Formats: sequence, C-alpha cells, structure tokens
Amino acid sequence: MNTIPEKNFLNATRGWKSWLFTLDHKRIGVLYLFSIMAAFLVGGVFAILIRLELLGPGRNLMEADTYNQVFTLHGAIMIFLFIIPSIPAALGNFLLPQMIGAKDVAFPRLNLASWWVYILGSIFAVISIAMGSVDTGWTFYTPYATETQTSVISMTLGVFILGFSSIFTGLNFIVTIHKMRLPGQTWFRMPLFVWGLYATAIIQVLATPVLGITMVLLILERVAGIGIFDPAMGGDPVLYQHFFWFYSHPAVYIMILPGMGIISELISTFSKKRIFGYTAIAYSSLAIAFISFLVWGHHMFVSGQSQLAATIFSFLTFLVGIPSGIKIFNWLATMYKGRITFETPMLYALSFLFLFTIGGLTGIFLGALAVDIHLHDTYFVVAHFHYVMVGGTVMAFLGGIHYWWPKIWGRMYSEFWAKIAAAFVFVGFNMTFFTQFILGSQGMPRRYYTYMDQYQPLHAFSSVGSWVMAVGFIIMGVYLFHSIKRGRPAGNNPWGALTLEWETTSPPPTENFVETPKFSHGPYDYDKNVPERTI
Amino acid sequence: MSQQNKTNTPHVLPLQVYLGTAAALFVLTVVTVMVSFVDLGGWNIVVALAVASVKAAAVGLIFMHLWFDRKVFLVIFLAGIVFLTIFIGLTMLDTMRRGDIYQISADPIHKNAAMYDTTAVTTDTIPAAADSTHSAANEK
Amino acid sequence: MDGHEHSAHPAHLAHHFSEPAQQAESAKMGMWLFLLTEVLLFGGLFVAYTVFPAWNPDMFFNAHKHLNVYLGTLNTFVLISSSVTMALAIRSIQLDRRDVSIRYLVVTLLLAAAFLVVKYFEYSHKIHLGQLPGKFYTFTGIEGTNPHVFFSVYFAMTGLHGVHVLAGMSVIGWVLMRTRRGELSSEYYTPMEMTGLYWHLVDMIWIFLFPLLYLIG
Amino acid sequence: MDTTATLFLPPGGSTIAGEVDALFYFLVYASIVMFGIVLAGMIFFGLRYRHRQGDAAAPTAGISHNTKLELTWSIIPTILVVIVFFWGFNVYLKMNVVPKDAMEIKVTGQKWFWTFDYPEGANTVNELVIPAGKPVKLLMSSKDVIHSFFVPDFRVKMDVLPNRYTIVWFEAKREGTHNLFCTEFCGTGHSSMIGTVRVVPEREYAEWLETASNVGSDLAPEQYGERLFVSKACVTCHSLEGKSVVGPPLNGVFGKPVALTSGGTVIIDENYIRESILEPQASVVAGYQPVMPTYQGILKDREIDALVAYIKSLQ
Ligand code: HEA
Ligand code: HEA
Ligand code: HEC
Ligand code: CUA
Ligand SMILES: [Cu+2]
Repeated sequence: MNTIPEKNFLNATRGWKSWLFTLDHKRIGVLYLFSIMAAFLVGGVFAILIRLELLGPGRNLMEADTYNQVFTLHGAIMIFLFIIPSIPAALGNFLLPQMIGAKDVAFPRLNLASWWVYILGSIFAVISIAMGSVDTGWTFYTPYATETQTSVISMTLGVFILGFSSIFTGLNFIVTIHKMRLPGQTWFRMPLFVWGLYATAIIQVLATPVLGITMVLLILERVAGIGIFDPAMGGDPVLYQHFFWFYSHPAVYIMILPGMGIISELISTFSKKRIFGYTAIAYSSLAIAFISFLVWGHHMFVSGQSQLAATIFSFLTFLVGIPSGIKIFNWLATMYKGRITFETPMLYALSFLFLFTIGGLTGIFLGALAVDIHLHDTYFVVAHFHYVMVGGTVMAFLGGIHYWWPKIWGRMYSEFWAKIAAAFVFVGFNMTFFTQFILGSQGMPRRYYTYMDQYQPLHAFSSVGSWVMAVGFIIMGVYLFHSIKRGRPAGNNPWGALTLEWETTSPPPTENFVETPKFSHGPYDYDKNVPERTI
Repeated sequence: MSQQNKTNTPHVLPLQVYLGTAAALFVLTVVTVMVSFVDLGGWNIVVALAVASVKAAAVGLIFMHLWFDRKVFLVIFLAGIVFLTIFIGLTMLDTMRRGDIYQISADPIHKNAAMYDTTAVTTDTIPAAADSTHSAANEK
Repeated sequence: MDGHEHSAHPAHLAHHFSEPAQQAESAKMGMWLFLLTEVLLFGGLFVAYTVFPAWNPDMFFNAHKHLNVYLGTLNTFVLISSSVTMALAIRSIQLDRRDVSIRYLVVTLLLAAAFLVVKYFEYSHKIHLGQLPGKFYTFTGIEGTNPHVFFSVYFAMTGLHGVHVLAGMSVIGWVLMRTRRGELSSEYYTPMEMTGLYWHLVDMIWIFLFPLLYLIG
Repeated sequence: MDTTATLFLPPGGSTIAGEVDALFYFLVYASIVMFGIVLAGMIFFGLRYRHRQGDAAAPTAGISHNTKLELTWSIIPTILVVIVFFWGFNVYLKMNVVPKDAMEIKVTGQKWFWTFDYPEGANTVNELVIPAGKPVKLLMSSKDVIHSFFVPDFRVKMDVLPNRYTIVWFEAKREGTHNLFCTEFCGTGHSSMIGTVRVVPEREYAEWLETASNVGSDLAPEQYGERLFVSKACVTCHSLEGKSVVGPPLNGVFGKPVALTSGGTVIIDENYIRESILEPQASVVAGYQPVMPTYQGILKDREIDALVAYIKSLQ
C-alpha cells in the first residue's frame, strides 16, 4: 500500500501566509490552479447565461445591454483570466522545474510576483464588473470602445496588468529552461511539455508587451482623446485592430502550445511508447511560435485592410496548418504498436485529437479569403474557436490535471466518476458547438442578443448541450475536491511514466527531490524501460 | 561551496574603450544634428536613422557588453528588432496599399462629401483618385 | 537592513542555484529578455510613428519644426553622458573601486535629473502654446492634416520614455544605496550590472526618438 | 452554378455565391477526409494495441521516426493548402473588382439602422431595393462606430467604417428577399440592426425608383407617419406600448411634460418632437443615454411633419 510522505511541500510550512507569500514554485502553481479554476467557473456561469438567453429569440432572461456585457465578460474572463495563464502558470509552474530536475524556477520571487500581479489585474477586472462592466466584446474595438459608457478603463487596465503576469511567467521559464537543466539533459532530451512551454514563453515575452501598449493607447484615447485610433480625430480604427491582433493572434498559440505539450506526454505515457518524431514535434512548436507572428491580419479580412495585405496574411495563415498537422500525425503514429490503456487522461488526449482536428481544419476554412468573407463574425467563428480552445486547450488541460493530480496531492481521484464526467463533457461539447458550425454558415452573426426564428431549433439544441457540459464539470468538481483529502494514496509513479517528476515522491518535497536526481534515461525510452506502476 | 573556481570573474574593459565610445557617440550626435540642417529631401530621415543605428550599436555592443558576452543575449536583442520590423512591415502593407483597387477606399472622407447629405450621388461626385497624401481636411 | 557587511561566503547565492556563475548568467538573461519586452512595448509607438508620417508627411514635417532641436540635442548629450558614467560605475565596481563607483552613480543620477528638467521646460512650453495631444490640441500654426496626431505621438513616445527615466532613476538610487552599504563588490555586482543594462536601453531608445522626432528634415 | 439551400449554406442568391460554395464544399470534403484519417487511426490503433490488465508489460518497439512518412504528411497538406489559397484568392479578387457597368448605391450605417441612397434621389431605411441581373456597387460609410454589411445569401460582407468608404458589390440572380445583418458589434441595438434586400425585376425597379421618392404622398399624414415610424427605424428604439427600450416610449406622450437630463422639464409639443428628430442631443430625456441619431438629411420636411402627426395621434 502506498503512503503519503510525511514531509512534503503541502505541509512543509503552515498558515495562510506560508501559502500567499511562498516562493516554492509548486505552491505558486497550486495558487494559480485554484485561481484559474475560479475564473473558469465564473466564465462558465456567464457562458450558461449566454446560452440561456439564446434559448429562443427575443428577450428571455436579460436586456440587450446586459447580454452584451455578459458575452464580453465571458470572453474576457475566459481569455485573460483563465486560458492564458491556465496551463503555463498552473501546471507549467508546478512541473517545469521537476521535469528538468531543478529545485525551483530561476526567479522564485518574480514567480510569486507574477501571481500577485495576476490577482491585482483580476481585481481591476472585478472592479470593472462592479462599476457597470464592459460591453465591447473581448476585442475592445475602437471607436466603439472609446465611446461606450461602460467602464472600459478599469477592464483594459486590468488586462494591461494581467499582461505583466504573463510576461513574468514566460521570462522566468525561458531562463529556467536555459540555465537550470540537470546535467545530461540536453535540449533534445527534454520532455516535450517543456518544449511546449518554451515555445509558449517566447510568444509571451515577444507579443504581450504589444498588448500592453495597445491597452495604454486605448486608455489614453478615452481619457485624453489622443486620436490615434479615433477616426473623428484623424486616427484609424483599423490600426487598432492591427495592434490588437499582433498580440492576440500569437496569444491563441500561447493557449494551444502548452496544451500540445501535455498531449505529447499523455499519448506516450498511455501508449507506453517512445514518442514518434520527437525532433519534428519540438521544432514544429518553434515553427508555430514563429509563424504565429505573421498571420494576425486573418482576423481582418473584411475590416477594410488592403487587399494585398489580406492576400499575404491568408497565405501565411495556411503555413501554420502544416506544423500542426505534423504534430497530429506524430501523435497518431506514437500509438502504433504501443501498449495502450484508456485511463481518464488518455481519454482527454483522444478527445483533444478528435476535437482539435475539427477546430484546426475549420481554421483553414477561415483562412481562405473568399470563404472567410462569408463566415467572418458568424457563429462559424465562434464554433471554430471553441473547438480549438475548449476542444483543444481545455481538453489538454483537463487531461493534464487528471494526469498530474496524484503528483500534486499524492492521491487518486475516482476513475469511475472521472470517466462519466469525461463522457458528459465530450458529448455536451459537441452538442453545443457543432451546431454552431451550421448556424454560422447559415449566416447567424455572432454577438447577437436575439435572432431570427429560423435559427431557433439549432440554438436551442446548442443550449441543451451546454447544460450537459455543465453537468460534466460539476461532477468533475465534486470528485476532484473529494479526492484531495479522501483519495487513495497514489505512490510515486501511478502511471508508470518516465519523465523526471515521477521519480520523486507524491507530493514532492519542498525542493522537489530528496536527492539530486541523475539523468539516466530519456523521457520516452519505453523501448528500454518498463517502469513499475504504483497503482 | 567553493567560491573560487566558477565565479563570474568580471570582464573589465580598458578605460580607453569607454572614453573612445563616448567620444564617437558625441561626434555622431553633432554630425546628425548638422546634417539635419541640410535639406536632403527624403534622405534626411534615412541618414538620421542610419546614424542612430550606429550609435545604438555602439551602446549595445560596448556599454552593454553584447560584443563580449554570450551570443544568446545578442540573439535575444536582435529578436526584438526582427519582430518589431515584422510588426511595422506587415502593418504598412495594409496602411500604404489601401487604395490598390479603388483609391476612394484609402482616403478619409471629406465631411462635406455627398455621403453626408441625401442629394444624388454617382462615382464622379467623389474624386476617385485624390492625391495619396490624404490632403482632404478633416473637421473635428 | 542594518549596514552589516556580508562575509566572503556567497550569501547572495540563492539556494536553488548550484553556483554563482549560473545565478549571474540567469539574471543577465532574464534582464535581456526584459529589455526585449521593453523594445516591443515601445514598438507599438514606433508603428504609430511609421504609419502616420507615411500618411501625412507634410504635416509631420511642419509639426516637427515646432520642437526645439537645441534642447533635444542638449538632452541627447546629457543622456549619452549618463550612459557613459553608468558604464564607468560598473567598471569601477568590477575593479573594487567602490568610492569611484559611487561617485559615478551620483553623476548618473544627476544627469538623469537634468534630462528631466530639460524635458520639463520643453513640455511646459508646449503646454503653454497648446501644442498638446489629441483633443487638447489648440495650437493653430501648423499646416497639414491633423497636426494634433504629431503631438499625440510625440507625447506618447517621450512620455513613456520619461516614465522609464524615472524608473531608471529609482533603480539607480537603490543600487547606489546598496553600494554604499558595501553589498556590492567585484565578487557580486549583478544588481548594478542589470541596472546598467536597463539604463543603456533607455539611452538607446532616446537615440532613436531624437532623430525621429527632432531631425525629420 | 446555381446553389440551393444545403445543410450548411443558405440558398445562394448572387452570382458569386456559387463560386464561394464550391470552395466551401471542397474544404468540407477535404476536411472530412483528413479528419477521417485521424479518426480511423485513433480507433484502429486504440483497438489493435489495447493493453488489457494481466497482459505482460514488455518494452515496446523502439520506433523513433520515419522520414518518408513524415515527409508525406508534411507535403500533402502543403499541396492542399496551396490549392485552397489560390482558389480562395481567385474568388476574392472577383469579389473585389467591380464590373464597369455596376450601378452605385450609397449605404450609411449608424446606430442602429441602414440608410440607402439611390442615384435618383430616393432613399430608404433598412430596405435595400435592387434590380435582378444587374451588378450593384455599394459605397459604404458609417456615421459613428464600425458596422458591417452582411447578406448571407449573397456571401458578401464588408465592414462599414467611419470616415472612410468601403466598397462591396454583387449581382442578384433573381427576385426575392434576403436578410441583411450588421456583423460588427456596435452596441445595444447590434442584433436588431437588420434589414432586407429586396430584389425586383429590372423594369419594376425603374418604376419603384420613380415612386420611391414620393411614396405616401397619397396617404393621410398620420398613416404616412405610421409607415415612416417603421421604415425609418424609429421602432428599433421606441416602443409604442409604454415600455422603455433604448429610447422612451412614444405613445401617449404628446402634450405631457418630460424631465430632461440637464434639469428642468419641457412639454412635448410639435416643436419639441421636431427638435428631437433633428437635434436629438439638444435636450436629452432624463434616464436615457444621448444615443439617438440625428435625422438631419435623412428625413424631408414632409416626412417629419407626418411623424409629428403620427406621434400626436398616439394618445
Ligand atoms: C487555441 C486557440 C486557437 C488556435 C490553436 C487556432 C488555430 C487556428 N486558427 Fe483560429 N481563432 C481563435 C483561436 C485559435 N485558433 C480565436 C479565439 C478566434 C476568434 C477571435 C475573435 O474574433 O473573437 C480565431 C479566429 C480565427 C480566424 C479569423 C476568423 C474571422 O474572424 O473571420 C482565422 C482565419 O484565418 C483563424 C484561423 C486559424 C488557423 C488556420 C489555425 C491553425 O493553427 C489550425 C491548425 C490545425 C490544423 C489545420 C488541424 C490539424 C492538421 C491536420 C489534421 C493536417 C491536415 C491539414 C491540412 C490539410 C491543412 N482563426
Ligand atoms: C477559454 C476560453 C473559452 C471557454 C472555455 C468558453 C466556454 C464556453 N463558451 Fe465561450 N467564448 C469565448 C471563450 C471561451 N468560451 C470567447 C473568447 C468568446 C467571444 C466573446 C466575444 O465575442 O467578445 C466566447 C463567446 C461565446 C459565445 C458567443 C456569444 C455571442 O457571440 O453572442 C457562446 C455562445 O454560445 C459561448 C458559449 C460557451 C459555452 C457554452 C462554454 C462552455 O464550454 C462553458 C462550460 C463551463 C461551465 C459550464 C462552467 C461550470 C463549471 C463547473 C460547475 C465546474 C465546477 C467547479 C470547479 C472545478 C472549480 N461562448
Ligand atoms: C438609436 C436609437 C433611436 C432611434 C433610431 C430613434 N430614437 Fe428617438 N430617442 C432615442 C433616445 C435614446 C431618446 C432619449 C434621449 C434623448 O432625448 O435624446 C429619444 C428621444 C426621442 C424623442 C423625445 C421623447 C420624449 O419622451 O421626450 C422623440 C420625439 C423621438 N426620440 C422620436 C424619434 C423618431 C420620430 C425617430 C425615427 C425617425 C426616432 N426617435 C429614432 C433613441 C432613438
Ligand atoms: Cu451595426 Cu452591429
Ligand atoms: Cu488568429
């Protein structure tokens, strides 16, 4: 029978101060984990409100203005408070040093600052909600955002601050990966999750400052009327869109790259097989990170940007599909001749393959100039990005949470309930969002509070789907929290995996390893090792 | 823990190097200001930026030790320049080429244009190919 | 805290690093990454700077005539000098000449303050004339479309830069304190080195702002 | 190519629709194939290499990569996307280059309705009337924030920007009516900023144009005003059942006092209504945002009179 180590990072010191001012990357990871889960819950409640209002045409639950605030808050919270920090700041923080055999990240204080800055930014977002909230959409397009009466300033200030938290995390990770690896762990012996975090961190550091200056200019536009984005003052609203998407397109890869990293770990662990095409996967992460800076204009095909720019952006957009495809096929090939088991994390990994492929392929629709003209700003786009963000990132995140849950707490969750919840989420998700592909191509515009009768059946179906999904998440919340105290002790290596974090105890001690680990085998050498599973 | 073996022994440059660089920076500043008083048309700004780049390079390579330090720092710094260039370049591809097919969609609207009243309008009431310098006045 | 000097034992070596070199290099790399984010933060303004002059070259030309080249040049000299003294401060601490280093830091601070004073005079002159950004612009002597945009860009760029000078001054002040307390030496001067990098970047950005705003033609 | 309604797309109503649909369906089928490969791989490997409890746990095959395979799955998608790019670009060009003989209509978007100005001086609100079989070019601009002109059946969409013209063109194939949506978020009334495009035979169009400039002249002012109240989009913001929507309700208000934001009250009379329509910001009703657009230049004197008469009649 496994036992929980008597002394571990969870009980090393006690009291709330020892948590809120901790420098231990694992505790900071846990703080982040709870914060983003709270954000997801709030964003999810807004999502359910959206779906309730859209159950039928006309007013069901709220006024048009309220609806506009609800979908803006849903988008802004999900993006800035949940999905951007989700995998890197929560799981990445917890795991990165362990995976490279280090005691901590390079700058523990900066790491703590990152969380506090995140909290500060969230407070501004909450203030904004309290002060009448925002109704601009998460994109804050000018000139609407400069003239609406709602409290745009405190929300954009919040976003500005949240950007720093993201920059701090990225900066910290790059240095950590460069400088803190265990001797023997060369670049191409790092776990692919670390590669994913590395590529992500590059984007965080390069793109986020531009979001910062964009928000500053937007605030100046509102308070000082500087007129850079305001057409009435000789400015150009389309320029604002360039600024915004220069950050926000790369940002979508901040969301997906770490998720892809998790999938590499899950598929190889549960297939007990060496990952297929390691180098190709590592390099395609970098390639995606680089190309992501060249394609932002695909959000602006009908914005009035020049036809030349639109054409070039369309071409570059397609290039992203190729490294993404390489990854998908490499993961498939990893399963070939494996020793596959279907625990919950693997179920999420397979859901990812299924849903992200759909989401990504519909991205190709949107990248095609003529087709995007019809599909832009319809529910087709809404469906696309939920398939990649929820079907991609959130599935990977859930897979990662289940996979490392026993490492974080030392205890197992209920596999039975986990499978049931996964089924609800998967089915509910497809009900909610596949319908939206149809709605969108039929012409249903997004950000609509009400709609024409002809769209009613599909909207209603979609709303029902969102309830199914919510049931799945509620079940998940219950068994996960239950297991923190009550779960079966998991042992060091419940899945029989080979990456370094499984060589320490669960939960790990404060400085991660009791003895400095030795690099003795690569992260995926399943052709040479059969590690023992502790459950 | 032994201090001696792997400490970062400082890399000290001779004083002359600093003073020489400083002198070069001052001289270049004077030069660039003087050139700005000569009318070179569009070339003024080009020369000014070229001089500025040389100065910035001097500061970066010598004061900031990029020349002597690990090259990864230089790579990081250059990455900033490269991505900034991408940002500027692709944005200009839009802002400078909006009139490619119809000049009218590149120019700001003259507030007195027919658009804003209900009198009859045809294409020829709106100048199709106004000069590209956006001379149309904007009222506030 | 209390002016107590650290012994030769590397008290500055944090527990999670295995050797001082690793720590120093990490810090430096972190700093360079931070400078990278600064470049891109200013980057947005450089984009605005490129787009609007490309649209209204004449207006930009006319408006820039209203900046004072002499004050701009003076400030360029001031800031470059401060960069030189900063570099020399680091060199002195590398050679363990602590007092010299302190003197250089003080001069750097004074030069930085001088820069801000000159800026103050420039700003107040502009405010007086109504050459202000956006909707506060009331000046009438500039030909061309939307001259207020020039001042929006001017104030945004120099304002952000000014904020960086202020931030730089407080960091230099902090390093100055630590040097006086004897916490820095040739063994460990990472904080001063990092401050130097930051300060040089602030200088470097000004090196570009100066011709872009003052020397268009 | 003629398209009819399918699962995904509404019936195509313009000459370009067929070409967009062809690419759309090419993408659908290509995606189904790609997705099919991924799904089949997952299912097949999952079943074939499933490890059951109790099976021996031996080391697995040490396959690390296979250059030929990897090249295949890099090159085939590359070819596919290059095809899609050129195809999409080709159709995009056609959507951007307006035929020489296109007739021109001006479109103004503002919160939250569309105004269309026809060459002969007629104007309509929220209803665009065009002849079938003739290319139509829209010259569009906005009076406030960004809107976007979207006719799903025509597969065209273009943002409508303040202080700039954007252009969109199409040729409707046959008579019928089509929905027109605003697809750029523009505030409270975004989802009710919808109109219709009515396609009529060419001959009928000419007749329509002639009468359009003086419709309603045969009606009594109240009736005419009632029509205008709908056609000029007053209904988007004003209810007639005493509910406050974006603006205050307008039934039974005539002759009554109303409080203003600036303090003070006014009696709602003919002049006040007229002022509200032409200079809505001059006196703003307490409790409402100053968002009502001015109808200066959109409504003719006779039309304002009719509206006043109508509001007066709503006792
Ligand atoms: C996690 C986030 C995420 C990810 C990963 C992506 C990935 C992609 N996105 Fe998406 N996107 C968003 C989040 C994301 N997107 C969001 C949030 C918006 C809307 C924002 C808003 O307006 O509010 C958006 C909007 C958006 C648009 C603008 C639509 C519009 O408003 O009109 C476009 C247009 O090109 C686009 C394209 C793509 C492409 C080409 C990819 C590619 O990276 C996909 C690559 C993957 C694949 C292609 C699948 C796997 C490959 C194979 C199985 C091999 C075979 C492939 C080929 C033959 C090509 N996206
Ligand atoms: C990460 C990003 C993310 C996520 C996860 C989601 C999740 C969901 N989204 Fe969202 N969405 C966006 C990002 C996201 N969305 C963005 C960026 C926009 C655009 C906004 C804009 O236009 O500006 C958008 C817009 C958007 C729209 C379009 C609105 C419009 O255009 O008018 C709709 C409509 O159906 C929608 C629905 C949903 C639904 C049903 C979910 C569901 O998946 C939600 C499921 C979650 C729950 C039901 C929460 C309940 C959870 C529990 C009870 C768990 C228990 C607790 C713990 C474990 C702590 N979203
Ligand atoms: C975009 C929304 C909008 C549209 C369209 C609109 N209005 Fe209004 N209207 C308002 C708002 C908001 C107010 C209250 C604030 C104010 O007085 O400006 C208002 C006020 C008024 C008033 C004064 C009402 C009172 O109780 O004192 C009158 C009369 C009026 N509108 C008539 C019209 C007519 C006639 C039309 C159409 C030709 C019209 N409005 C179209 C939003 C609108
Ligand atoms: Cu107009 Cu949305
Ligand atoms: Cu994108």
